[in-house]
Amino acid sequence: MTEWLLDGLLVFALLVTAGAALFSHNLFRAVVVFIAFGLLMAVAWVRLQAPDIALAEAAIGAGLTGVLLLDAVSHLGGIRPGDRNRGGRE
Amino acid sequence: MMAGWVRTLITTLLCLTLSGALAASIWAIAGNPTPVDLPRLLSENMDRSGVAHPVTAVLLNFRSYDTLLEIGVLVIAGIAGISMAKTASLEDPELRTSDTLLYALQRWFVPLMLVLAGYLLWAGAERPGGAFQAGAVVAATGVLMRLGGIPMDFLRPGLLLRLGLGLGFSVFLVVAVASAIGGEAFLAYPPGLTKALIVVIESVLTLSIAMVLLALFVSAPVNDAEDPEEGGPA
Amino acid sequence: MTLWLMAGLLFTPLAWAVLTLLTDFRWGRWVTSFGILVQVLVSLGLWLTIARDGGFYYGLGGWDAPLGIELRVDGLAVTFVLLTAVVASACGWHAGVYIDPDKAWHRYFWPLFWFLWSGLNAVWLGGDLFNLYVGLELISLSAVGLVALGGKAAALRASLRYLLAALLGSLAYLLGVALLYGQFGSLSIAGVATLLADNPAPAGSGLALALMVTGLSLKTALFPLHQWLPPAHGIAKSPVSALLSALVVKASFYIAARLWLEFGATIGSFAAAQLVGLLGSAAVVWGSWLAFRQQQLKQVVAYSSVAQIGYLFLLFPLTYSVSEAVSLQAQQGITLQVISHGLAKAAMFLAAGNLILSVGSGRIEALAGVSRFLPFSLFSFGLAGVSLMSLPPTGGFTAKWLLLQASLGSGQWWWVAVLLAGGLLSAAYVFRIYRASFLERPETDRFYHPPRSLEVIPLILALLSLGLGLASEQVLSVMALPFEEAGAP
Amino acid sequence: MTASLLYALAGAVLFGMGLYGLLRLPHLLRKLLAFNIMGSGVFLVMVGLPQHRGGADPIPQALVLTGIVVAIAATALAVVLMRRYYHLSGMTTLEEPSPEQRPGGRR
Repeated sequence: MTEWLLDGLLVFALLVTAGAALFSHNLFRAVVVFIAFGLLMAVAWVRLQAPDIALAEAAIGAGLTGVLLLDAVSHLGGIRPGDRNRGGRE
Repeated sequence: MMAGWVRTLITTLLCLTLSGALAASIWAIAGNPTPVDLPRLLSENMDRSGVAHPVTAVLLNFRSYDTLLEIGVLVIAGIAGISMAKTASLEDPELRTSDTLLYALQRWFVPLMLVLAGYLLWAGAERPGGAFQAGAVVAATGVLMRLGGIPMDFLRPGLLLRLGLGLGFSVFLVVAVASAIGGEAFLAYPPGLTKALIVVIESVLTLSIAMVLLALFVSAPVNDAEDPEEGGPA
Repeated sequence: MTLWLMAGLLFTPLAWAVLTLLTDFRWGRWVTSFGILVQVLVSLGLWLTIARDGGFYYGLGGWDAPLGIELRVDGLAVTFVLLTAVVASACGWHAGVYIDPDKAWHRYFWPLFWFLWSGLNAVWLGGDLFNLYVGLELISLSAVGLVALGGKAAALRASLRYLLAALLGSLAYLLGVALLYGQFGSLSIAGVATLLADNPAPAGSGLALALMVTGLSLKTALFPLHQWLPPAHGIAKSPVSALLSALVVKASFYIAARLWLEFGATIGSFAAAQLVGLLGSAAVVWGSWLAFRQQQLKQVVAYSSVAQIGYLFLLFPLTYSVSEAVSLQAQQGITLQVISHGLAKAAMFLAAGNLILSVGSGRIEALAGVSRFLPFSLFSFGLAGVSLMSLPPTGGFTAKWLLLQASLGSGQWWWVAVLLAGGLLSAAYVFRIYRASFLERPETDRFYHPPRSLEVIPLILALLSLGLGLASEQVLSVMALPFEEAGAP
Repeated sequence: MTASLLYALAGAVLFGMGLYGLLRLPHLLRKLLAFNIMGSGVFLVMVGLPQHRGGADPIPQALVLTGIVVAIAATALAVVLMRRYYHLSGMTTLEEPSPEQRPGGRR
């Protein structure tokens, strides 16, 4: 039962973070949430008995992609995070 | 031209329908057994694969052609990335931080992460881990070093960088062709040498993967190199 | 022997990609011309082998189908391999003269070119669903890199659009692969087809096929998913445009066609087949009309690709629940259409590049008077146009003739209207360019004259496309039974 | 119903969400996030669906590893292109600066 609870919560958190990464008004926050999404994915892979993918997701998906995107946000969206609202929905 | 909200509505409906249909299909498929039991076939052939970890066996033996092409994709991204980089040097002094915390972190982290990468690479044959994970960790170390301002002269888009980009790929290719000279098919490792060859390939792949990812990270700042459009003002 | 031919096809492009990565543009040109020679010989050799012995399956790494990756080497695959060798060597040769060797970033042209070539070969020969995905990504990313190489803002916008469209298409395809693997537990196309023939169409796989075909149509730029194509093909350098229009879009179509012919009979439906055919017809009409309306020469050629791609999708309705003979006719017609459009469109883009180089502008009006001083390039452009208009004796004509017969034979006469309208509309846009170039200008020769080799290459391609109509018997006979099992080893 | 199937169904939802984002969000970085979310959805279906029946299946796991590397390559390339595009045009969306240049071109 607790396992089901854990899986249910994890899936719920995945969907919420994915939604937040897409629709949050602040682009910087969106990327941070996306990194959190990547880490949650890594946990999901552990639950799916795929430790290889979990390692890769943590290192590549959350780590490198995150750094790459954060770096891009600071250049594309003005240097200071938060002072640019154009990144959200129209 | 449709109004914005109409298009949003249509797209929303489309995505909802697709997700629903997808979920229904997954549900329907999940009810039937598969006619082919590939995992069993895999475990029957594991002892001929040279490694003990099934995922590594699939990646570097049974489906090694996928991996070869996949490294090609990575190298392409690296090439396209450095083709847009500052031509003189990929070093960007602006990016260096004089953050003492970062500096302290890095003194501890860099060796630690390199050790971790080495472990991942070595573990790949028996346990979860392998070239991709190790390469990503090495690349992350490089990103950290770069943010900390350690000069990385080898990242100029010179011959050395290009050699590094191509190295893992070339070794893989050479093994593929060499195995054909001795054996009966491409990418068919000669028996007895399988494990050694896989380890060699994984090691150079780690290096190349790290190099490509790092080059892509570092080359993101752009140069002013541009061509006039065909027929446009020169 | 066959082993080495296969090696030549799969591994020399990859090896040459690495070699040219280490050289600059001028050295890369020499290395490339040697590589082109090897590729042409190997492709020709494999084609002759298949013509003599028939097709076979080739398990890479010594592992056979469900576990390993199997390549499918049949008449159709080697025909496309040969087409790739012809078109890509022409484009490579042209690019070696056309592209400015002094720009530092052009050294990256050759590795991308070779990676593109290896991706194409991997797709023609691929028999494994996931391996085809990797091959597609290899093609897409190198094509995007080629479009973006040294480009300005507009080129980057076009390449970003292209990249996003291509990635979306690949993901849809991959999702279909995931569903099929979940359903059958196998990734080999032939294996899944056998399993499908035994089982009645199981629930859930219809969506898989729909996702895969939709994703691949997006990558092939089927109307109304074509909007990424004209900017990307129009703004790339001419040899790159030629590669993209002649070969790259065909790769995703080839996979879609293979999937349809293997799985369509069991999990397809009449409505789906008609829908795809309808979209293809819309592409023919709408693409030709837009081509007629463009102001830029290369945009005309790019929109003409949208129209010509539309014909290919007539394969779907013309092979669904029809007699064996009609289906074969349709397959042969489509194959000829792929080949003749590949040759003609490459010739057209290369000739357009020469014309733009000479008049110094990409606009159609700027062509006025060019006919007196650059007859060669204009002639190649026109010859290729004749094939697009499908006048006899070109390959385009034979292709449409076969399609016409297949439409009538299957009772789906409504496609005949599309075939006729498409020919007339393409005549309209080709003649529009001719008219512009025959307008007299009082001045004397004010044009830059490109090197002769630049003018010869499109002429050769255009002549080949013309000659294809005369040699179509031979070409089709090698494919004996296209898309069919050509005898397992 | 097993946990694997739950993750596969979540993958279906993620695919739909990502598709919406890729089609409708104007900012290029958002499109890239959406692409990555879509990719994660596909990978979850790829591993979750076959594992619903027989426990851990190393083959889709290996495929997903390959897929992740391809996705990071595409993402990194897209970031480089975007930054250069921004550098040259100051834009972060794909909108055309002058729509009248594309007669009849539906967007």
